[in-house]
Amino acid sequence: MDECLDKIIDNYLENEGNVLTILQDIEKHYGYISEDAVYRIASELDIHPSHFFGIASFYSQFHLKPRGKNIITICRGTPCHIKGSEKILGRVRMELDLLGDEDTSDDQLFTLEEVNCVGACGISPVVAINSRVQGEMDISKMMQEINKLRATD
Amino acid sequence: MTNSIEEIKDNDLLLVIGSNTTETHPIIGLQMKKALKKGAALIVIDPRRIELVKRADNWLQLKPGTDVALINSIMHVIVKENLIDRSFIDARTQDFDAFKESLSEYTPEYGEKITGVPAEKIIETARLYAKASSPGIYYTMGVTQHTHGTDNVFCIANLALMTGNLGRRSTGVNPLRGQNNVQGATDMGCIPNFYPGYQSVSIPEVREKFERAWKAGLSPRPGLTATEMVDSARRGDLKALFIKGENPVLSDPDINHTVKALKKLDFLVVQDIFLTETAELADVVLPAACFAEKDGTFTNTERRVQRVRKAVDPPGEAREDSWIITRLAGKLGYDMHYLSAEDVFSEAGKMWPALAGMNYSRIERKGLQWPCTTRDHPGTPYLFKGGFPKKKAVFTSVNYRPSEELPDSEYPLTLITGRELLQYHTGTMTRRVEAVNRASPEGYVEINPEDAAGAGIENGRMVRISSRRGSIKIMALISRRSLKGTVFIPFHYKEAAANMLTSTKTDPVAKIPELKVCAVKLERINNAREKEQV
Amino acid sequence: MDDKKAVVKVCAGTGSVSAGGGEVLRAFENLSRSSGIKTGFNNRCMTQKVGCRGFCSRDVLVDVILKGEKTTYEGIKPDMVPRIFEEHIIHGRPIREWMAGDEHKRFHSGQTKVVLSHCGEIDPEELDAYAAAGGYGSARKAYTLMNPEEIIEEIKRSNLRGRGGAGFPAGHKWEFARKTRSDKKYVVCNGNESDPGAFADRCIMEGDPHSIIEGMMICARAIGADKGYIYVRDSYALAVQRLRRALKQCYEQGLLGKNIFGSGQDLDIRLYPAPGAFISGEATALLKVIEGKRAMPVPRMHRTAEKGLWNRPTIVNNAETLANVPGIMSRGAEWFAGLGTETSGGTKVFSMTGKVNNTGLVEIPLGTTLREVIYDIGGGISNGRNFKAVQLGGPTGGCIPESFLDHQIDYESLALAGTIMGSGGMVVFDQHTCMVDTSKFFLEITQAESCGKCTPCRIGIRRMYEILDRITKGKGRLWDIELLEELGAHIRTTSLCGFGMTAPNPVLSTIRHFRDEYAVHIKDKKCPAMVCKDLLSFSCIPENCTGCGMCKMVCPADAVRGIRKKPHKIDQQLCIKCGSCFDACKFGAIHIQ
Amino acid sequence: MVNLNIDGEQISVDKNSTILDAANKLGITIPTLCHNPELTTFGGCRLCLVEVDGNPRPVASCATFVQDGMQVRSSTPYLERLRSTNIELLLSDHPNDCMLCERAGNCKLQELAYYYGIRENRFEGTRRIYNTQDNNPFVSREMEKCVMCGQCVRICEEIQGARAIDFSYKGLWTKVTPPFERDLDCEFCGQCVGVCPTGALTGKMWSNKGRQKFREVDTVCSYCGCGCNLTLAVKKNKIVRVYSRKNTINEGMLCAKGRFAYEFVHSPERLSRPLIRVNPKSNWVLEDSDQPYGSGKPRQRLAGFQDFKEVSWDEALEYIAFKIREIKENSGPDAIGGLSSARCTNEENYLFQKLIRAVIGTNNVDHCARY
Repeated sequence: MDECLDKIIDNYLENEGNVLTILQDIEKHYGYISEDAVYRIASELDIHPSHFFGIASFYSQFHLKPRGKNIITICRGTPCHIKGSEKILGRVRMELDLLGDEDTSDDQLFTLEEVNCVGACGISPVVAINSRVQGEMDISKMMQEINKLRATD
Repeated sequence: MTNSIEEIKDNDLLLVIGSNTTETHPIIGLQMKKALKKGAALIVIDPRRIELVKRADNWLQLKPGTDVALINSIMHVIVKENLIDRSFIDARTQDFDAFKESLSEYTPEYGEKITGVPAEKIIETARLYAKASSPGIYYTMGVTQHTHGTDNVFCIANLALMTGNLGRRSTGVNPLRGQNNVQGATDMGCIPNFYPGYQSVSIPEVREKFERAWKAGLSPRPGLTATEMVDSARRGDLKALFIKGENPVLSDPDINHTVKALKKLDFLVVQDIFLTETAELADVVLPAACFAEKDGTFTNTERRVQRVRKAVDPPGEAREDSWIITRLAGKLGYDMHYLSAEDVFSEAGKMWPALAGMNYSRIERKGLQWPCTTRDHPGTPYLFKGGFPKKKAVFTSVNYRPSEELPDSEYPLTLITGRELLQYHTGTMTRRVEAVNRASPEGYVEINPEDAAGAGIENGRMVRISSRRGSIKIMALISRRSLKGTVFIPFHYKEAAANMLTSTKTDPVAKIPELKVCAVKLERINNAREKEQV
Repeated sequence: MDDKKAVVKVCAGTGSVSAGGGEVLRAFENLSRSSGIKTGFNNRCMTQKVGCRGFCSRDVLVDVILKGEKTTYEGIKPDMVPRIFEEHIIHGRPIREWMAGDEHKRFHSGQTKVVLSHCGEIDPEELDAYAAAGGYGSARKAYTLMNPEEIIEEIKRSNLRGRGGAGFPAGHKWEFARKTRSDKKYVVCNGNESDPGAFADRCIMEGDPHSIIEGMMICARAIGADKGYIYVRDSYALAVQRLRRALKQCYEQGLLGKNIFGSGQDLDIRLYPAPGAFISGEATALLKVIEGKRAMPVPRMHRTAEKGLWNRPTIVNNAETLANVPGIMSRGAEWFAGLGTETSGGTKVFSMTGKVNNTGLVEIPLGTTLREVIYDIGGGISNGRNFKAVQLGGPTGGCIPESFLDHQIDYESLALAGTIMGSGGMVVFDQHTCMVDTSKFFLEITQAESCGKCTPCRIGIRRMYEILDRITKGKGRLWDIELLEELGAHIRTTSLCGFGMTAPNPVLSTIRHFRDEYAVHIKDKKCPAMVCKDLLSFSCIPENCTGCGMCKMVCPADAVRGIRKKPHKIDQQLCIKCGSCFDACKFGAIHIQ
Repeated sequence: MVNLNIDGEQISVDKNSTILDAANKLGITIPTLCHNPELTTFGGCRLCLVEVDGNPRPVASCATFVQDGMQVRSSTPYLERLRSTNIELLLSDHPNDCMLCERAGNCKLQELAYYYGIRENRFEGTRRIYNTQDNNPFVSREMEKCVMCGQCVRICEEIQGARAIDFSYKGLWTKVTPPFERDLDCEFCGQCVGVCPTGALTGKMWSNKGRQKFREVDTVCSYCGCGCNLTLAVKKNKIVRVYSRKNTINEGMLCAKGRFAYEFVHSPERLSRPLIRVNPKSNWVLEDSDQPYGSGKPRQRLAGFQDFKEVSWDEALEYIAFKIREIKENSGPDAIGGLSSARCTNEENYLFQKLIRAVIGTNNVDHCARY
């Protein structure tokens, strides 16, 4: 953990970094914006932590809570919407038993996310499973993928 | 202060010595931040990594009590690099050559050896200060509460004089007063050697003037300072003491000494708003009114006299101090009769020309800064514009003397005492505010991580700190704010009173106790909480 | 191109990579290597990765160039590679049935490739390839033969206008920055590409990164900047990777750094990969992000060209705008101006998606009509349905109905039609699209993406979304259309930045052109396009139902009741109106009302 | 200097002025929520819109520099409708809490709603609802009432330099928070409370002490030497809140002590009658006295009081006069000393040293200048 922080701080100092780059590094290393990491880096660099939170909470890309083992990202861009991404989304939420604004399944195996566009509109609807982009998705393909991931756990 | 608070923002360099300004004078701190925003340079001279250090261009982390050596070596560099203001020195000062001579041994390297501040930083500071066009020096008790406090102040004055950095807007030497009306209490003659307006009690003509006005015979002997009074009481010479709105038990050094002295008095009167630790030792306690319950004036650190107004009635039979004093004078057979607070104010103005131009209606909306000699005088935002009162300012050569009590093998650490942001002084007021107590509930000793590791102390643990005079139990706060080898304790907390430890050694001239340097040791103890867990 | 070699080009844009482009490329490489051992054929065959070719609906696209003759294959999967290799490359017999057909030709022949001319043709990862195509010649010319005023004059004459949306003339912008004195100036490439659905900038950054760098170099020369930033959303992983590589190559070749082309001028360009947020594309917000702050726009009391990044003169140009610059410098302002209309020169890249036959990137000269784009290049509406509307300019753009199809595409006429050029998103809707639902969809995005600073945008857009939401749920009130119009106009008038000023566009434009559709939703509680599911009901037509059970199987809510081989029933209480049964039924037995 | 015309009145102002500055100079009031001349321009509330001839859209007067020959209209039915709609939007995301709000009667939003006569709201919809309480001791933060004027964020960063709070999240859910929505943990200067135009930020100690019909008394802070000007709001002989006016030497800024630490004035522990010792001075040791301060107990029940009895003023003063005379006679005036107070007024200090010098006859008078 400490080594990780040192690396992030070094990267900041060497590469004209800023709060955003530090947050990107924290997200990369921890998988979410760890409060503890932010506070420690903030005190090390004398930058107030509020600066970090203001930016971290702005972007959907930064996660303020730890996430599941597998990340399912459903594209909600215009073309995907037209081609039925909402149906896939609803079905996955049901499958993972996500209620209200929950995004991570109780077994911490899956986190479901929405993204505005992954830029592969030609093959919509698009779903990224652990950052692997898969086009022309439908509900049955989606269920197969989820079951595959469950099996490998 | 030679200058006004409002001028701070136009400094192009701030030299802050022994002042944790953002915590102890937050609003002056804001003006400093304004100056920094406008591009001013900041030099901080402080053993602690105070908040201002974060914004400083140069931080000189000196060993406590080595100020003279540090400033002398800075001045050595200024002389050596010929950054002095020759025309100012010639026109407005005297004794420069002898003074210059006295600096010769204070090379930056010698300075480094004594203060622990790298020579380059000393040189850089000298250049920054001497080359600035409107630098301001700011200091508080970190400079004065030493056995060589007067020397420190002389050094600072020398520094400003040799560079001609006095007597201009946003340029000067500014001690920041720590209490709302220290300036006023001193102005009004609550000091043993001066009548109101710094008029010496030992000059016969002055004395006669006051005797005539007050219709009473006055003593020609300068009196005792507060610290001397306590010593005198302990010796048994001083028999009676009348303390008004002070809590020397907690604020004076070496509490055991103070308590013994006060107990030895035949008669102690304490007039206050709460039953303070000092009042508990009194023979008579008189209930006074607080600031919101009376009319009058306060004089702030920039010499601005401002109106205090009564907002609420005092509780029960508590009375304004002026009511109490005049009644007591009456009982003692002296007729002290005033119609109002302004009546008293105008009498003070008659006795001291610097105040003569003010009356309540002139300061109704905005206060005036003394000197204000006539009714149309606009007040004086900064001093020494036209010259010094004694025509020529004198350079005073001073030599470095170590503090009285240095750390040794038995007491290896240096204790610094001071204030924190939320609590105030002996806590008489702030510790009766619930919100403040929630935010700053207990005393602590700030320990450098290395020292803490050496003593096997974790953050939050109760420790015992002892000096030759006493010892206290206190919570450890491990922090890089403190220099290795020093610890810091705020003196607000009676249950962990820093002044149990401090020494009563004083400066020979100003009689200021050396509250910023004494030797202590640190031990870990098993605290009660821990025992319960076991 | 040496005609002795066979060259295989595999499309390597994001769309293609997700469709298996990487595997296809590897299959070619492996075959080439293994066959090389056997036949010594290796030298004649080289494989290249090339950038996006724009025709994304037919990925993976593969070009085989044999003896100077190019054959394009479409829809290639890795298992198809051996046959191509065997028959085409070794034996010189192209495989006809896999070749891209008329659609492919049509898609490309209607276009005028200027910005995209390199994309799909040269290897974006090699500086040499770019240089071989004339790259950095314009920059050399700008640094060695021209003075800044001449460059600005050239850009002004070319009528190049900002491709990021507002269409401010680039030359004028540069002139402001040129004329402002400062110790430091900046040039910033805006590669945020806020608009979900648009991917032109991404394709340029992936397919021709050097053209952007060269454009920035020329701009830096013109305004006197010595520092540049390429702001790109970090989710464009490939673009980030290619730009990083391109910058590294430039530094290695001395094209960036100190004393460029011996001119005495320095230029340092940094890549700034930032998380994507819609508002980051707004110039003042983008600059705040580079300064390390929240992406919140600030009032434009000064032009950014005069007081931008850290209060210094800063040119913020869109990636596409900058990529146009080298071409203008090499082929001349007159050529570029001649491509477009009187007021805007050059071409514009659109990302055409939605219900058209051919989706993908389309580069057309400004002044082309929408009909030409949608019907000639796009090949018309898919599944033989009817055109309903086209949305231009992304979530803050407007919808244009059929009556405007013959209008020219340029900044002025689009504004007249109630939309904006934006960053070139173009979504085509057919008759099965509900315009209320579409508006609601766009506002759902914009209400969440508002930075929250100004009142009308933060609260107003959310309120518009809520009104649309209740309309699509059958709870609309009679005065809601007027309320939307008033609120929309209010937000447009009073918002702080361009985002708020354009965010009501989808609603205002659809109300303008499809007012009846709103009215039907509100008064009759019906969705004519059968989209708003709260206004629909699904039922089973017993005469058609064979009781096959498909609907029962797919229903996620267990709302279908019935026993095998008997007509089924849909429980209206349980039905979540997902439409799965309708899709699954092969007998037309599901009725939607 | 630049000449322009606002609402038919000609004015000449510095070229770096905004239209709003010029209007203020003319005494024309343009409503704002986010404008603060001490802080950087924000341009968020969109209330200060004005019409400028030649501009197709109204412009924000706080963020538009004057230009020579500008013709400005600060109030037209069109502008007033835009302003009214913006207020209506703000109110659609604001709790209906004026009945209990500490700022009722002193709230800019309430005042604007009143001025524009907004009762029905056409835009009712989702409101931000926050359930978590901020448990810091000083500042009550009801962020549902926040209108996102950003003055608190700016003053915290630009004046106080603390950056304890920032905007977080986005869209309707944008909120001003401490990092990670923890409890506010800062210098508690309350500068944010001082600039908040609504009831979002108030002093925790203000609550339920009364919110209107204050008597305002201008005075000076009794803590450090800065001499900040305070305005005490007094109701029923109690200080109920403290603030500072803008045109003071401290420019309206205060610190935590000046702004929030006034409760001691009304502490039940205050001395209210003279006391005379009846028991001998005990073996008083500091460390073992664990009587905490601020226990809230009336003074009679505190330890320490049992050694004293309450007496009348006359009795106490007679006793003191008697003892002083006695000691003066036996040991001379220099056996008596007086310690005055840096807490007290100039007048009291003057009288005190006069008492010691002229009445008792010694120069043994000092105060705590040295601590």
